[in-house]
Amino acid sequence: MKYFYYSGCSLEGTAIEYNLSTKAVMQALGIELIELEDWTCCGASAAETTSDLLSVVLPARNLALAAKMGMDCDFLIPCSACYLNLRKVDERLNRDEGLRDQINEVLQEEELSYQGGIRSRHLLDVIATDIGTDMIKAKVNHKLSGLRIAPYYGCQALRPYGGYDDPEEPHCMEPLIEALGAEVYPWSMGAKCCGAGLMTTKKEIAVELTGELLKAAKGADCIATVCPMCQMNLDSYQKQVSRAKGEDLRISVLYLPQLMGIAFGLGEEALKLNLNMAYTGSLQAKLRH
Amino acid sequence: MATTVKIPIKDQNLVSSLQDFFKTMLRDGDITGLMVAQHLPMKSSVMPTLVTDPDKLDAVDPLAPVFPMNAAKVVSKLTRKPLGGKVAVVLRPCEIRAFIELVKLKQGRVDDVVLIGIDCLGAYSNVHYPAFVGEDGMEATARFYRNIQEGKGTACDGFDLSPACKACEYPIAENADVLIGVVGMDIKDHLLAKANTSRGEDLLDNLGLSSTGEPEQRKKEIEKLVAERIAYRDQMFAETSEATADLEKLVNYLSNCVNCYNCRVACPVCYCRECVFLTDVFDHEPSQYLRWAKRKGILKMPTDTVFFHLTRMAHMSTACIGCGQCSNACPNNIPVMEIFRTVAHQTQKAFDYEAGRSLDDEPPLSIFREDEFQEVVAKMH
Amino acid sequence: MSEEKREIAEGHTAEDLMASIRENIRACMQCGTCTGSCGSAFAMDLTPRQMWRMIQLGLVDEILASRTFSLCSSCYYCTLRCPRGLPLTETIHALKQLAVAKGLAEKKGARFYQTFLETVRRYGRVREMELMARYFLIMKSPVLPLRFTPLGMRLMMKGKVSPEMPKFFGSGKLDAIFRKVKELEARS
Amino acid sequence: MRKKIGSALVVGAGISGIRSALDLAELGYQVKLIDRAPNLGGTLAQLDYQFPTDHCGMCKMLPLVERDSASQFCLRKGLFHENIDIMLNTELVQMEGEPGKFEVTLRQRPAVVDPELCIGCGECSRVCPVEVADEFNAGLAKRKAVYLPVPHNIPNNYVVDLDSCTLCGECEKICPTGAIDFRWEARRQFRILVVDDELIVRDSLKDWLIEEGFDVETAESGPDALDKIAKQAYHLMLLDIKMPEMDGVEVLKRSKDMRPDLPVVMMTAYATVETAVEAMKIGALDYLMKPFDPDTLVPLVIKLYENLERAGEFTMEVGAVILAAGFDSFDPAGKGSNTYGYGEIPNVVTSIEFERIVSGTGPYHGKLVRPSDGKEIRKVAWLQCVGSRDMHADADYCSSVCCMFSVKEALLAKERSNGQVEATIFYMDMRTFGKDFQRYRDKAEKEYGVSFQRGRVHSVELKQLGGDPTIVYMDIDGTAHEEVFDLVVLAAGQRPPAGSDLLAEMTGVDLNQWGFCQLQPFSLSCTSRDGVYAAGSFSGLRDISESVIQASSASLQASRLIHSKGGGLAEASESEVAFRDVSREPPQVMVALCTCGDSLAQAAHLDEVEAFVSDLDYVSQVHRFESICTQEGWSQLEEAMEENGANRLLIGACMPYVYTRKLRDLGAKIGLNPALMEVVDIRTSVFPGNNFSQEQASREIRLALAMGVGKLKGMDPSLSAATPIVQKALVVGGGIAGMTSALGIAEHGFEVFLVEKAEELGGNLRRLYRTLEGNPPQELLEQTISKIQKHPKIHLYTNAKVLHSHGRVGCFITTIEKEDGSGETLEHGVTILATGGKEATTESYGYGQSESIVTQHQLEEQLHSGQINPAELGAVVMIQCVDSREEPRNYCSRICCSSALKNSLYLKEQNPEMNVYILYRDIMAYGFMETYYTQARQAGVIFIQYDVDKKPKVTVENGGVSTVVTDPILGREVMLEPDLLVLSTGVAADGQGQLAEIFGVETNQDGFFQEAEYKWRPVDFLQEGIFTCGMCHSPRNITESIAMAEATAQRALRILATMRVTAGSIVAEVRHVLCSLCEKCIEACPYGARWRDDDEGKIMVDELSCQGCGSCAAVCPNSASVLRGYRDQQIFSVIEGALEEIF
Repeated sequence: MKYFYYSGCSLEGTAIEYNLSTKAVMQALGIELIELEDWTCCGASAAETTSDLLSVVLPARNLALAAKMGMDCDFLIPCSACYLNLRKVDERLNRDEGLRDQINEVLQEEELSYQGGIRSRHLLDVIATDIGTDMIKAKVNHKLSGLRIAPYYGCQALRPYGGYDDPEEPHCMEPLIEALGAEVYPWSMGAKCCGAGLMTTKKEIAVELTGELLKAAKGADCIATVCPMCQMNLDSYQKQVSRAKGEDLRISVLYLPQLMGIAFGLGEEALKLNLNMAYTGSLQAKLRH
Repeated sequence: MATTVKIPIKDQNLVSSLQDFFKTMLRDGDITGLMVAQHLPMKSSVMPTLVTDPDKLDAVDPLAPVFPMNAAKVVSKLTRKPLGGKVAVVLRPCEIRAFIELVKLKQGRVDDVVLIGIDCLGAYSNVHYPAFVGEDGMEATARFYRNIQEGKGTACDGFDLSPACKACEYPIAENADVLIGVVGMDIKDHLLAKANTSRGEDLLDNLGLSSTGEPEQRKKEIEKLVAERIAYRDQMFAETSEATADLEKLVNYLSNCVNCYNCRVACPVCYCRECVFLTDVFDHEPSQYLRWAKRKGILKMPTDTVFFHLTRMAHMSTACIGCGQCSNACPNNIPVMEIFRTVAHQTQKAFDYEAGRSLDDEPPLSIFREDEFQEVVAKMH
Repeated sequence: MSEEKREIAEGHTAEDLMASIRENIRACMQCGTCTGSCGSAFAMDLTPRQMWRMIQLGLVDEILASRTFSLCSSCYYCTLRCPRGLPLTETIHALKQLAVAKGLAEKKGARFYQTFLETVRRYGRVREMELMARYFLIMKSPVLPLRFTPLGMRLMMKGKVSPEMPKFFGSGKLDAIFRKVKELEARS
Repeated sequence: MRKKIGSALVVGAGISGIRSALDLAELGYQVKLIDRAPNLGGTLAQLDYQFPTDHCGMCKMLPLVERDSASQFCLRKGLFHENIDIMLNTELVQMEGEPGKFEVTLRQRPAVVDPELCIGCGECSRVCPVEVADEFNAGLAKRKAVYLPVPHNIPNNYVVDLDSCTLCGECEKICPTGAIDFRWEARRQFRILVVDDELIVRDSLKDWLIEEGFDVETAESGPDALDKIAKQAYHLMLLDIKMPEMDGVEVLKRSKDMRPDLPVVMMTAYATVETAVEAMKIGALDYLMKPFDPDTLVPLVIKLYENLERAGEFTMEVGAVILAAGFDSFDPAGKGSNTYGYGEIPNVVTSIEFERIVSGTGPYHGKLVRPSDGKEIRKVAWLQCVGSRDMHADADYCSSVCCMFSVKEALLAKERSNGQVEATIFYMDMRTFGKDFQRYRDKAEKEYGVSFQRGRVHSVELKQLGGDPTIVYMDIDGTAHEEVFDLVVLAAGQRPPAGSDLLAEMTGVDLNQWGFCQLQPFSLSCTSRDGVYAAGSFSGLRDISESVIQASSASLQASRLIHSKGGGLAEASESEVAFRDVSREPPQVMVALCTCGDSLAQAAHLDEVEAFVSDLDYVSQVHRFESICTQEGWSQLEEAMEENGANRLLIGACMPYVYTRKLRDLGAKIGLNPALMEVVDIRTSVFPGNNFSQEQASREIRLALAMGVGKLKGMDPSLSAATPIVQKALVVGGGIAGMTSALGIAEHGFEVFLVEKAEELGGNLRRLYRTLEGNPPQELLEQTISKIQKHPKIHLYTNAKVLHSHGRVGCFITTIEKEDGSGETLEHGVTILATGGKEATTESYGYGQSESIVTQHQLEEQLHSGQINPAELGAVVMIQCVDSREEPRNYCSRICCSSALKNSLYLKEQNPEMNVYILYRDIMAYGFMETYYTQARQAGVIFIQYDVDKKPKVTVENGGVSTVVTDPILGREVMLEPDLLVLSTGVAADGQGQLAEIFGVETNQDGFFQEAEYKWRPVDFLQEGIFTCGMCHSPRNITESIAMAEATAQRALRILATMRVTAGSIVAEVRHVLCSLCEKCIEACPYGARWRDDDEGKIMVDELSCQGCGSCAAVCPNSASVLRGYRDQQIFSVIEGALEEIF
């Protein structure tokens, strides 16, 4: 199996551990990731608030780079926002022919062109659909027994573009967690919004939404995430949220590939667990015993 | 709103004053005839008479404490088809109520009659009345009312009212076109005549009687009277229920029945042209009797007596108005009225129906309400 | 208004944006699914449904004066659930653009996005620390940096955010693309 | 019995299919009625309660005339009609030929249980180890693999669900009648070739399958396999895809060349699934996924084998095909997003599931408890439009029925709980567009306290684990509410039935964009293929009433086609069977005992029973037969009957209902009225499960027989007379409905008098110029008028009116006044009233005060005439529901919303700059009309909802009109100053009252004609022989009026098609000498079959209308009213028979 790999800006910075653990896990599974040298930002949520065309051109540029390589493989994207932006290009192209010309006129500036056809897929989709539990089980050598993990999907990995899982009642992470030997913590918040998009601009709302999530996760050992924004929102603001909610809401929040890596026995260093903001002592203890 | 007038009592003579009133009515009212109970020569009772000549009203006595038949049946005969003239009929409350039931059963029409109801203080049984009445029927009526006025009640000279009358909670015919009020009135001075309908008003308007109001005293006495009767009635219900509590008791209760069907003949609401018990339906094959006898070694004859009463209850208890003519007619003193009223009371309550109250109430079996008898049908879904 | 903002916002005219916003919302039948689905609705002054209704009735100025559209966290629940299949989240983005174009955007949010895109234009990618620094600079708010300090400090301690400027691309990496986009939008 | 004159196939035995089949059967056609389900009834098998009566009433569809030709009991239990052949578990697999002469191939899935032998004892089910979800109870309960598909069927045969059956064979062993047969020995004849390059696969498959009794050979490569195939025939090949040398697909292709009939199943690993799917396109039957394990593989192969070997295929010729394939319910947890947590959150159910919850035959026996924990239900939410009106669910349409369905369910919940249940319905538009819907809804709200909450609920949530479903919803003003419910009911919308695409392809009919059958303009039954007609929800979304109408429309089309191809309705019926007159003979009863093999002899003392029966009065002889249910047993019985000349027959067997048709045939054969034959069940009560001793069993049997003899001996042997039919029809009203109806009848060769009061034909249609769908009404009008004028069988009277009419079905005499003032008396067998309705006038909203205020109809006319020029209009306001949907005209006129949509779309198209506002209460864009509502919104029409207690205000000043209305979303008043104000005043009755008096029929409180039964007899009057269609019945659009008119023609033909009609053998009579004329029986008769003849002074019974229900006999105190076959003496005898042993 082979994928183009789009790490995106966050995974080079705040979410570097997501990046590295993803690569490590993929390597362990024998999956080849093809990184594009010249990739640029997908525009995040900034472009669409400013210019509609720019918001498709920026991700399209990356797809064009991949298209230039002339290989028949999908784009694997760990970051939900980047995934959404890249996938949006093809969704929009399908219903708007005029847009295709406009995009290509802009890309022409860099002598690039994109006609559509490369599937942009979220890391979670690839793990759940292509890799599957059988392949994972085969790699597990340190079962995460006794761990109760709350699967957190966030918004943009699921919405508006579904396909690989139910965007309202997602389940695809559950068999994966079980395949790692852990237990799924039953909760109904897996697809709810954490408010990450508002953390910098409308903090009070983000704190409220994050608070609801962390409250619901009480009882789990750990939250598993698949998006750098969700991760940061859930792990970095726990103190503030606890203060606002008046209760201790601290909990470990780990990326799904990190959890997989642990179960594969890849070692903390490779998975950069030391970089996680919320990796509680109790979880560490459980994992080490 | 209702027209209420005085019927003056002359010379303290209740009976003759009423006779005068009816004579005036037949003469001056817009009617062709008058049907009213009169004493008949040589007979110690009263009978309904249809009178067109005002001079033939000399023996009128609707207050006589006796009614050998429920006159609703004869009114029904008068009104099955257009009568060709308007007739005022003077009836007891139970007769009016029976007639209303018959009208609902298409056995009579109200178009050609004006219903005149007289307060009813009750009647003696057909057996007791001849002993009570003596030689002069009208004098006996006066005696009966004097007794009441003196506060001695309706029992007089050692005779008492029939149980049906004692249990009757409808002594006042509020549903008549014209109501003649006796209860609570000073019967030495005047009675009331009240028109409840426009038909009644038309009749009273021409009689030149002075208007009056309904005295408070009357209302009080009516309340008291009804209360007494309901108390008696409920006691009767309790006793009868007990006496017929199971099949065996019921069989005993009715064991004197000889299939004479008098009760059915006397019943004002039993309206079938021919009773099913007289038809081929009950023509059992002779061998059948023997087979029945063989089953238990003994068969009470005649057969089908309990079945007869049960069938009559099934057919008529929704329409029973409690006049008691059934008991009056029974040669073997079976308390037919008691069991019929007890059952009818329950049946009518179940359908939220009061037999004889008003033509506007639909008879129970002719309408279907989806929500009725939930205790029975709810489980059937 | 800063130079940068104008540069980016100039592309689309307010009228164009408004037309497409109205077009997006025409089929709305006021069922209220969006409002019920919105996680941020509790903080909004207009409900999303009211906002769409105002668009239909041409009351755009009132919308721009409200804070509703700026509170969208792009969770896409409304878009997913709208029985008319309307692109609601996209429309909110368009409203944000419109606010920028009209110079009505709430300062804090708009400037953050401005700063972000400016970084993208210059370097192709975004480095968080640099972004924050630029952002605070633009906001010229002494309070704001403090609000973010705790996190910034912690992130740095973890060695995640490099305080250095990115080095891999030269400045003006995506100039051509940004310029062309602007040109095309001005044309339409 | 009428001559069989043609045949038709009806696909789908739900309500529409049954209606169509009965229609055609009543006309004398031979009908094949098939359904892929193992039971009749479609969705309705699961529904106990129907709006508006909240009862069922399906039986009202049974034939009213010639009713002895069909079964006379609950249609949900079963259906027998002498002209209908029902095949269940059957699908249409091929259709060839031409309209009028189609060759259809049907495939019936194998019946493991022989229905002829199954006696429904249930032993098989008891021992079956498999438990799966019970479809009948919408999955709320479990059933076995051998089970009763519907618990109340008659006869009720067990069936084996091979998909869940593990083939353990336990049921076969225990079956007392040998009805279950898995045919193991046939397996040894079944040769399977296993082709795989891996030895281990070959060997294990071979071992497993040989163990199952199959004959197995193996091949190790493609060429090897082809070799073997060339040499000998196999019944099945299991073929690996990935093989060196030659891959499976190639082997498949080549084998198809050699042996095209050899079924091939591909074996594939996950990686090559797509190849396997491709292989299926080139002829593979199926594919199996590796890795294999015997527990899954073996049953799969066996199932294939069962289907291959035992699927009975056969071909027949039919003149026409009716597709009544029904619909599927939207699966809220299906593909896409599961917004409402269906299947995730406990106590979120669909409306069908709720229906099962309240059903007495449901899993909770009608108790209002919830599935998860049996807790009493006290608070329920209904969520409307789940999977309807939702682009995300690919449904830009309205499912039409869910609104009323939910209101009904809410009422049921209220009634079941004595008002304890708090019921809330969340909706966008309450679509109460049908007759009486609005009042029903109002009743629910005002009398029962059902709460109606406008607003679409976005999701159902579980706030805490193990908690109750929670709904967060918005008030119209935006206030958020959070409420917890015991139960949330999803009003799941409709979808095309699974496999509809295949069915469409096979039959050559087009589907619309949503996969429902595409209908032709102005028709509710014509498809794109001549000779193939659609009925019911297969063409989208219909309630029972509409389905029934549409089904009759389809059967009329089918009949018309068969007739035009020379089939022809029989003018006269063949000579009637002459029954022997036995009225002078004493009763002689022959008693036939079915000993059910020897099992009855084992269960009871048969000698003693026989002796007892022989001793009963009038029993002439007693015979024993081994099994009367077999052909052989039956012939023996026939012989015995013929030989001994008994004039009564009592059969003691099982399942009496099965014998209806057999007895009729026997009667015809030996000339004895089948009313003198009786079947009693002597088998069920002595089933092994009852654990009776031989003595007890003997007694049970004695009782049953004694009762049977009791009933037979008193049976009235006189024969029912036949009523002659005047084979002509009167149609009153020459609008589109009347004309269509007249044509439908005339085209079958019967004369029609068509009476129209106006000078010209056409009625309201003359004033319609466009339809919402863009079809041309004026062309339709022209064509129809021309057909009417040319038709030799139609006698047209214009400028004429009906003066007087009397008579009963079969012979009415009607006097009309003609154009010249002269009178004419018409004799006719049926009457159709199609006099139309009219646009209501109004005094509301300033109508009449300004030329700028017009009605919707006036708008259309003035647009057509050019009086209104859209280019000159800046703004138009339309107000819906003017004076309607509130007392006194508390009904929806159904067509105004579509008119408003039509006209607003037209205005927008003509002048896109125009502002168009529609002020509405609920937009009644039911069915596919929804998509035009969407279009109108998209076109920029502004819709503003108003409540009835907050109506818009209109002011007229100086010729200018202004309207103020409150926008509920913003809570602000909006002032509109239109150039034109259009009022949707709706449809009002138009003189039906007078006609009702003339024809002795009823009108409803709104003045429209009152049908016999809204759902089941929608075009009939209570009085048989009189029918109604079009707007005089209720508001409806052109197409709906036409369908209804076709239905009336069909109903009329049923009577006209024969010269005389015989009443049923069970009818009421009056013994006039006993009758006191109290008329109780008239009030009690549910069929209007009784009246008082004042001239004769008698109560009369119309034998054709009387359905033998016995209500009259029950209310009659002295048995003056009696029911033939159930006279008092008979019932006494039966009771005697039953008591003989007890007392």
